[in-house]
Amino acid sequence: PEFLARFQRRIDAEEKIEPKDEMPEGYRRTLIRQIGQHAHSEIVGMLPEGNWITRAPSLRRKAALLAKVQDEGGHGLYLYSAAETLGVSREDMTEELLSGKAKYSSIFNYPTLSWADMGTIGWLVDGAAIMNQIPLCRCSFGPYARAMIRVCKEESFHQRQGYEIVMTLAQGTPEQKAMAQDSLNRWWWPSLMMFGPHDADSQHSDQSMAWKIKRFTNDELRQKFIDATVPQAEYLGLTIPDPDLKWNEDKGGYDHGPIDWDEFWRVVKGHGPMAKDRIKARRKAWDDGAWVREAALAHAEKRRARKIAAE
Amino acid sequence: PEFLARFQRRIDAEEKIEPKDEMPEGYRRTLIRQIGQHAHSEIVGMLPEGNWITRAPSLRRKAALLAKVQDEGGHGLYLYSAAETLGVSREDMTEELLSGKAKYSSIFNYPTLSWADMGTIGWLVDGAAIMNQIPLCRCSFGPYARAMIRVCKEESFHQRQGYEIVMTLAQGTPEQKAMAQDSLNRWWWPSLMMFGPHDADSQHSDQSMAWKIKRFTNDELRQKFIDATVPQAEYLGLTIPDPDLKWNEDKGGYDHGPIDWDEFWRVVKGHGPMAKDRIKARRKAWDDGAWVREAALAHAEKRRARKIAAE
Amino acid sequence: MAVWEALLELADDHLVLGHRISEWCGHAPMLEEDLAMPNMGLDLIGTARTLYDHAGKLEGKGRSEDDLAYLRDEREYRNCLLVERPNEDFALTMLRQFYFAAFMRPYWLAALKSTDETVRGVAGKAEKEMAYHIRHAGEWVIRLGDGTEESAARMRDAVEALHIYVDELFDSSDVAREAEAHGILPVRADLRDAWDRTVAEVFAEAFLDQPKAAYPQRGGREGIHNEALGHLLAEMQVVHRAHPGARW
Amino acid sequence: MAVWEALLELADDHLVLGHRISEWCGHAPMLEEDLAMPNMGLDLIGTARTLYDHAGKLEGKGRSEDDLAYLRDEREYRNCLLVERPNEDFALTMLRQFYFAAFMRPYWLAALKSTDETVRGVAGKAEKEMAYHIRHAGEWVIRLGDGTEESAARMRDAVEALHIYVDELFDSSDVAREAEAHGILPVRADLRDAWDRTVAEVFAEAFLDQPKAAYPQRGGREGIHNEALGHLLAEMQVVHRAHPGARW
Repeated sequence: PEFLARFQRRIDAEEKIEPKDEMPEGYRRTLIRQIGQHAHSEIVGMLPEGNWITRAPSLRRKAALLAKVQDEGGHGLYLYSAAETLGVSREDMTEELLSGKAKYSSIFNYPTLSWADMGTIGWLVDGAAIMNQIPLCRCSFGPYARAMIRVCKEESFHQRQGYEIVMTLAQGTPEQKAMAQDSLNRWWWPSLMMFGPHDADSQHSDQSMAWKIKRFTNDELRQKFIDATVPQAEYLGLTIPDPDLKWNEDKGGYDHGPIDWDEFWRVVKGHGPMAKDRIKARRKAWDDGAWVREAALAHAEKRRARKIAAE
Repeated sequence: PEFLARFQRRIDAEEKIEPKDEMPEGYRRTLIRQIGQHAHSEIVGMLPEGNWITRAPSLRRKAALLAKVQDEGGHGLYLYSAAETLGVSREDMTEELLSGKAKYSSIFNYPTLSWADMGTIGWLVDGAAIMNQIPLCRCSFGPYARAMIRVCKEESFHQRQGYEIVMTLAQGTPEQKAMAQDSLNRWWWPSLMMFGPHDADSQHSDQSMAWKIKRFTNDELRQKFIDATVPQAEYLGLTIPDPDLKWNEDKGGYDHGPIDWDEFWRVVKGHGPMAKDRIKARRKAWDDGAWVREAALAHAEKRRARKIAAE
Repeated sequence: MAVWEALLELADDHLVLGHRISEWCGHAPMLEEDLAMPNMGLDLIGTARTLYDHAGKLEGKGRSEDDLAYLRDEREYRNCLLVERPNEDFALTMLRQFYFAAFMRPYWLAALKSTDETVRGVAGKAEKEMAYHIRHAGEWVIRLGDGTEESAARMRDAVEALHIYVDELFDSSDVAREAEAHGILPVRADLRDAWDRTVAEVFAEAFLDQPKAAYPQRGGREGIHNEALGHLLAEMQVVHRAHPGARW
Repeated sequence: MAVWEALLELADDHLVLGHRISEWCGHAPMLEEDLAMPNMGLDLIGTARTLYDHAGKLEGKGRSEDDLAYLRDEREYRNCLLVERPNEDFALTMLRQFYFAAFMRPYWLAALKSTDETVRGVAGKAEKEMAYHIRHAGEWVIRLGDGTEESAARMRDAVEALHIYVDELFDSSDVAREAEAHGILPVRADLRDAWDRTVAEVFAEAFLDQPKAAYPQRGGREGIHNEALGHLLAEMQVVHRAHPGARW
């Protein structure tokens, strides 16, 4: 309790907690869970976009998409490293992902069904992610905060790139514009769900707020996202698929229609349309690659042995 | 020698030899080799055409191609059965194919590179096969002769169907006609090579002729094929890719330019462009299917055991 | 009248499954299956052709069977999710076939009384074909389920993988409901008992359990597919689309 | 002047290999390779873009990089056979990359003296990239060749599978010869020694033998490919072709 109070004072003073510092077990566990989920999301997130690399309709877009998916892998790598500073191995985290024990962002369990989705994911999904992540750049845990600064910078580049893809489609042929609208229709609600349940129904939140792991509530962030995104859609001439959406002068923000929480919970519980396919794909990559990882270890071992023998 | 003379008299009298009849070891070996090769050719021959089933440009053609490839599998089945009457198992023959010990028609080691190849293969490759096979319907070995009657009937249906595909292309858009011409350019010489080396360079032939396993020489059959095919190409408005091709009034047939025997032997020796891919594909099908075959055996065994227990 | 669209759903089911099974051609575990797979594929593609042709005529815009098959993209395809699932292995392929045929057999039997003559014609032929698919694929479900340890495990994996796609078979979209109201097509929900019985019989012999899907997957009828369909169509349509207007 | 066609051959090599390696994206054996593969893919696609653009300009018919990449079919593609070989496994993928880079590195070094400014520009960037590919893929060849029994067997299989496609790298087509005569592109045959040395060094550490192909496979430069390329292009071109004239 003494220690907890001291820890809280450091947090309140906006001091960064570093891996070697003492920390409450709950703080450590919360961070391991959250950073791990975040890392897994980056890794699984490579799949829906990876699905279109081989079909990208221009070489410029193909290169940009490849680079984007590579960035996501890179984010996964920093985040696993940040989690490792808390004493959990990448191998263990991977096993948790593949066994279905660890979660990742549900949004990646929706399928990418057209090229327009490569734009919409950048625009909405990365946009929502940034809303969630910018406050994390000031997270109390140092390695996570530093990783997030780099991640956010790249994500906002992705977000602009995604918006530009959608803009090109919206200004393109009627088929392209329809493709963009269809994609917005499919991704809008899942994007809103990325901010989690309404504050009233959210667990974890209070303690995370006190520990400054989290700095805004789900509903606050969702509202920011909607307010930022609606004018962008208008500019593109696309329609947000929410008949109840309207400007609320009093609160200076948009009111939105009801979110389908049944769908939310279904997808969060691992029953999204692509959930099994995602894990199967990662599991296959991992299993098929076992011999490669073993060979790399065996070779490193041989090299070490030869070096010692030569000394 | 007494027996050999008697056997030859039966052959000369056009009697059919049946599986239970005594026969010279060389006769049996020759037939096993030839029927086996023929069966393997049907099986491997499913691959180059199978390559276009998923891309056939109309549903009617897709269905016809699927049916054709199925027929080839069926031919493989009759022929393996005919060979089995000579005391060799399908399993053993399959192993010989997959180990590279047994040969199959080299023509299937060329790649199918456009839809037009589905026409050309029917027209030329099946056409050449029929030339080779019609005499086999009168082969001295009964089961082989009977299998060939059925095979030839279906092959000539395939040949007409192939010709009709080429005709549709030749009468189609300029791109389609170019596709047909390109395909003819690629398959013409390999089709001529299907008849084997010039008579002067051919092994096996004399004894096979005496045993009435073979009834015409390679060059005779090749000539028949050319004479039948050239007018068909002319009718289609396609050009046979042989500048030396011309009508020879004296012999009442076409003279053709020199065949590239280096290429012939290279391909016969297993170095055709798709040779490794073909065997790899068959080997993969076989290996991946091992658990299925084992399960079928295990289940049959369980069923038998339960039946006995119930009696 | 949206009946033509209901026929399109049916046609897409048959074409996509026929395409999937034809992918095995030349790669089956034994020669007998190298014959049986195209055989089933031919049945399905044949039915698809008649249905597309009829749908095109009812639509009345002059679209041919090939226009409907080759010139619609992934979001326009209306097949149920079950039929687009990738082949994976022989166990999953046979179970998928069995599930589909176990639905289509009673469907076509009921459709023998359709008010639409073409549908009756298709039904007469297709119900016999589906009876054969049930037999052929069902026997494999039994053999593999009651075969070796490996084959039983693979069958169980296949059941686990596919059971979430079953319920969609019994859903009727708005256009299907309209066709059902006119007595043109059978009511899908009515076929559940027959399906359950067929599956229960085979599963009993195969030592398999038929799980109830807590969260069934749906969406095919609205063109919300899994990612696999786009790749299937890319391949299927490539030659046709590269030569607009050509005859084949 | 057929120089633009010689650039097309080079561009096709880079695009096809870049496409192949990008197929691994999200499916690599470890996260580091999930980063390294797109990295190499980006190098290759970047080079392909500059070469297509330049080729299109030299051709002078207004064809853009995308016209050249997306609107030619299998028979029009001029890449060598090596780069189109399917990924199969990680061993084959790395060996293919190593073989190609071991050729392209000295190629670009020689091209630093090209009489064509754009080619010199590409060469300056690409030779460094290829040095990295040699290092990265070469190290994997060593690790796998001198790793476990399984990995060594797979490396040997990869060598057996790919060695017949090596000689084509050193062939110059007629159009390439023309570009070589003008000092625009390096003479391919001259690079054999450098390639042999690079490969010999790595193979010595990997305990692998470099076999001489008795019957090398050729044909890519005349558009006579293996069957795998058509499937690659079907997928690559599907969206672009479905929307003729659209901007992306």
